[in-house]
Amino acid sequence: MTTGQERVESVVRTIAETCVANETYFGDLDSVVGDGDFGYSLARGFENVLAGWDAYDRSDAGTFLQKVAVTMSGRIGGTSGPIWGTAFLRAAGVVKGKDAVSGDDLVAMLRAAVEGIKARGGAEVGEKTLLDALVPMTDTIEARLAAGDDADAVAKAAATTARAAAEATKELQARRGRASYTGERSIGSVDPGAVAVAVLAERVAETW
Amino acid sequence: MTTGQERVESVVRTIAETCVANETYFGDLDSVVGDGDFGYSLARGFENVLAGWDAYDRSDAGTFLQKVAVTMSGRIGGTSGPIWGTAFLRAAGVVKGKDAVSGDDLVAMLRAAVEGIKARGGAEVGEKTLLDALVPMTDTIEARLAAGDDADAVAKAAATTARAAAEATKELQARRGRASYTGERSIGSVDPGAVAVAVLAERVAETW
Amino acid sequence: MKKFVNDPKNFVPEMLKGIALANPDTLKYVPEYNLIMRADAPSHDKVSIVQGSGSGHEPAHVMVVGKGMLDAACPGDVFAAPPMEYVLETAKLVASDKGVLLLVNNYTGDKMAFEMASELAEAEGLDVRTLFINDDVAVQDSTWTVGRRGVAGNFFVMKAVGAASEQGADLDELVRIGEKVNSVTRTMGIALTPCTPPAKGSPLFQLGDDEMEVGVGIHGEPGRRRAKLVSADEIVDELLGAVVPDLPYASGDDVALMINGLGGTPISELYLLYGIAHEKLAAQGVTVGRSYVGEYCTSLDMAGASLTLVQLDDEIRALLEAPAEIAYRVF
Amino acid sequence: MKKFVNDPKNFVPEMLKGIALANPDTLKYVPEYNLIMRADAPSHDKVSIVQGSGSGHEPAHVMVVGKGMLDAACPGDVFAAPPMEYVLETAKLVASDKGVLLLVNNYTGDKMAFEMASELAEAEGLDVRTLFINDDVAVQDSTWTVGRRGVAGNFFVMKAVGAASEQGADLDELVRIGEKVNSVTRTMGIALTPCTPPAKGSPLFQLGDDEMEVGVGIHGEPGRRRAKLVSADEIVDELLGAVVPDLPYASGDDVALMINGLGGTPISELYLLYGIAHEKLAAQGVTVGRSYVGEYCTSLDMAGASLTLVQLDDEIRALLEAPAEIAYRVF
Ligand SMILES: Nc1ncnc2c1ncn2[C@@H]1O[C@H](COP(=O)(O)OP(=O)(O)O)[C@@H](O)[C@H]1O
Ligand SMILES: Nc1ncnc2c1ncn2[C@@H]1O[C@H](COP(=O)(O)OP(=O)(O)O)[C@@H](O)[C@H]1O
Ligand SMILES: [Mg+2]
Ligand SMILES: [Mg+2]
Ligand SMILES: [Mg+2]
Ligand SMILES: [Mg+2]
Repeated sequence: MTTGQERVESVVRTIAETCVANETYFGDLDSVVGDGDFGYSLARGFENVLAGWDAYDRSDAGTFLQKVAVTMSGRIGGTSGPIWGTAFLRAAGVVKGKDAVSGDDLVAMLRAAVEGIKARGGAEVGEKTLLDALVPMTDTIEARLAAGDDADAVAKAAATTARAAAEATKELQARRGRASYTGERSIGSVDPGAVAVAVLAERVAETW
Repeated sequence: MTTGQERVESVVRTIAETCVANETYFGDLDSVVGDGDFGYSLARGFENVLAGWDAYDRSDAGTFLQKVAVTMSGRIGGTSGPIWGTAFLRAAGVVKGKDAVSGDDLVAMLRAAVEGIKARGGAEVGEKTLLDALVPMTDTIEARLAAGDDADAVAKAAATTARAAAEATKELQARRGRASYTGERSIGSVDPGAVAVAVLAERVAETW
Repeated sequence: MKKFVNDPKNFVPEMLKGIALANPDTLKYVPEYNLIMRADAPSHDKVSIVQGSGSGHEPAHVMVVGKGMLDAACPGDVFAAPPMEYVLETAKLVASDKGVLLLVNNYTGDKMAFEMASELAEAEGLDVRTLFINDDVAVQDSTWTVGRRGVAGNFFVMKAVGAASEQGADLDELVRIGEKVNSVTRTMGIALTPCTPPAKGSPLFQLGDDEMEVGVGIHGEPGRRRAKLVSADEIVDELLGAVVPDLPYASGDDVALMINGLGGTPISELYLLYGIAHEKLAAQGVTVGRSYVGEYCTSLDMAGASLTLVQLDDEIRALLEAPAEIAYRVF
Repeated sequence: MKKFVNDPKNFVPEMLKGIALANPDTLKYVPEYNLIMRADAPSHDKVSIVQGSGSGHEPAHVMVVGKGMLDAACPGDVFAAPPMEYVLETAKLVASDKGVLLLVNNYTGDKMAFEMASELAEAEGLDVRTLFINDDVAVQDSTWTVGRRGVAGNFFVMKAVGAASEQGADLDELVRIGEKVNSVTRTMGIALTPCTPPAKGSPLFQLGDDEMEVGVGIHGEPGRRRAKLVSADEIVDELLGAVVPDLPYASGDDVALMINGLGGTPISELYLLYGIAHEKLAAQGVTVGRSYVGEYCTSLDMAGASLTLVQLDDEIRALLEAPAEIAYRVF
């Protein structure tokens, strides 16, 4: 499975548009044990990305993703600006200079994003953050690619795993981010970041 | 019709207890176009009267009423402190030195109270204040006494007139007091002071 | 009712005790007459200044007692004018050889209490003058009504006469200054929510989720009209539209602009309103020479704001700029 | 939503514009980076002090920029840490030869933004130090969590380092002072109502008519527990019961006591709480040497209050008493 730069761009556009469309939903999720601004931060961030889109240097996939990253972490605040910005920046590094992305590249990008998020925020899997959807989803993608599935099937499997993993965050106690202040009271509600990963994965799978 | 000082005291006690009991009701009436404290002011005022009761100099009806007046106007604020205090003070003057109150005395006391209220607050009949119940009620008392009715019948007639007059304040536009700020919007609701006069007259008639 | 309160009947005394405990060197609380006074009052080389009113408008007036502003404040219960006796005793406690100036917001109850008290004070030999403040343009003045209300503009009168008295002005001069400031000051307010008096325990009036009360009084009295809630821009237009033509304030004028919070509105929103009003005035050629943003005269926990303009001249400006040391401070 | 607002997305910039218009001689608003700075910054004979955080906590921190406190504040959107780039540009704009001190409330987003920005600032040759404030006792500190939050106690750190920097202290000295003040400062808050972020348009959480949130965060984060609303006396017991034993503050201590309003609570109620707390501390042998009552660090329009204690010594007391000239003023 190899996709061209256009596909990379269209996936990013899907992510951006989906975040803008889900501003209220994501914000409501963050109201439960957080401060309610997760939807606002992502929506304003990706609105900036969409606004800057035409001017971005897109000489290759990596350069394009780097511009997205700089917009997110430079202009967006909260926890999500640095976390999502770092994720895009690290992913960009993997495909710097490439204008096509192989299946191996995709997995490497996601692993690099995960490492970046961990380094930036100090979280590990199991601490009730977006990592709890992102890491299992990446595992699934790697496994299905190894099994020789086609791109469409991989995307659908990724979405299924991400959704199940996001739902499973309900059982976790938050140990990072604002939700952690509530201690045991964080158990029983899903993590907004993990749900966002699931929603984005589903939307990407639908529009593949 | 002549009553003794004990009856004067028992009427004042009825007034005081009724105002304390109606704190919430009178306050709610004052919320409609006023500031909601009419019930609170009267209740605190008459609570003070009841608390001071045993210590009041009651050598005659006039002296007793004067003590009530001083408690009201000295210790109670808002519009009601000065207005009710002045009313009691002027009424007291009429029976200064007397320990019995004739029908003529009663009418003179009420007329003196009305003049005191007018002097203190500058209001006339028809401007949507307690005067709009007090003046017609006094007229009725005077007429029924002249017609030779007994005390009980006079009290009942006074209550009926006061109630009808209080209800009729609904049609008036307030020109005095806080309610006047609302201009035409004051039309449609009763004046709290006038209703208080009606409630008190009814209670006095019941307990005669 | 969502309030920090013990027995609602003790709301005012407990608040006053807190003010005194927070300012042990400068303020004194006299429980018998429910008053807050400067610890060093009376000072016989200055006129003493007293303001009374109902409570529930804090920081007005109990928190603006101090050097450069009031010598004493005698509050009544929440939204109720102080009893006449308290006014009288307050005037007597701070009576200075140079006299006493009583400041009163123009309401029926306050007017009666202060008139009765000052008559009695004069009878007792005090040199007393009374000055009524009536800056609220929401209410039409006429011989048929009780006249305009005193609202947040009272701050400017207190500040000006407070500064002048500190500088040694006599009673006549203070009356002149106070009347002058009052005559160039205009205010109008808007409520977004009702307020809840502690002793009542429930909101004083009802306001729909999408409604505002235009021209509201600081005791929750209804204003000019009820209207649909609109944007901050349109609200400022409404307030300026009522205030500016009233004096009128004209192109070339130098003004003080106050955006006063009514109690429940955060200061962020007040600054937002301030910025809009400042620019709209500038567009009309009116220059804001001095700005006031925050809470000056509130209505308990009411969400809302009022806008005040004061026409400045050199005299008023200097008095407003003079220092003051009051309980309501930040650091 | 009952707010004075135009487009909620412009809430923060419109507020910042208002602050600058109200303080034309002393403050500058830089829209590109959403920041408020002293008009005369940087001053090369003092360390520049910057604090950032989400908006919605006003007067913190944009209204406490001025002589004796901050040189600049770089706020993010409502309740969102500022973007890293804004922090970096703010540090660069006020960079002084004596260095820059960055003050940060300890939250995940703020921590990341300030760490990234200070790394980059150092790479660009700036002398930068970062100090985290974490006074909120409601949150337990442990290696498993992100640590305690910075809340209203940040005022004391800002005030102390602001005064010291004005007196010429160098960067090391400021870090020492800031850490010392932070280490003797403890806060806990209680919410009576939720707050409503302008862009969300509805309350951030639900609270029953008879409920309060004990240990609430200034972003509306749930606290230690939800409880039935009780009297002001019992609430003060609850707050002191959490704060006093935490340091602990002991008999013989001289403290600063702050009752901070969370935005929707009128100052009358804050003074009532103050009086109760002052007396209860006195009964424990703890003397209140300095008092603070008002709004210092809010949570939009939330009704509620926090109580902060600071252990005073001669050094801290002198720094707290030093003058300051900030936008958040009364006259
Ligand atoms: N330390 C962390 N590392 C990675 N992700 C985190 C961390 N803390 C929080 N998150 C994620 O960020 C989401 C909240 O984002 P946002 O609302 O922008 O943060 P906040 O408002 O708390 O600053 C959470 O749902 C979680 O998935
Ligand atoms: N000028 C006046 N003269 C006589 N009675 C008045 C006058 N103004 C108001 N009142 C009466 O007082 C009542 C309100 O009393 P109160 O609530 O104590 O006054 P406020 O709160 O407006 O000071 C009104 O219902 C009216 O009957
Ligand atoms: Mg959030
Ligand atoms: Mg009333
Ligand atoms: Mg009243
Ligand atoms: Mg946030």
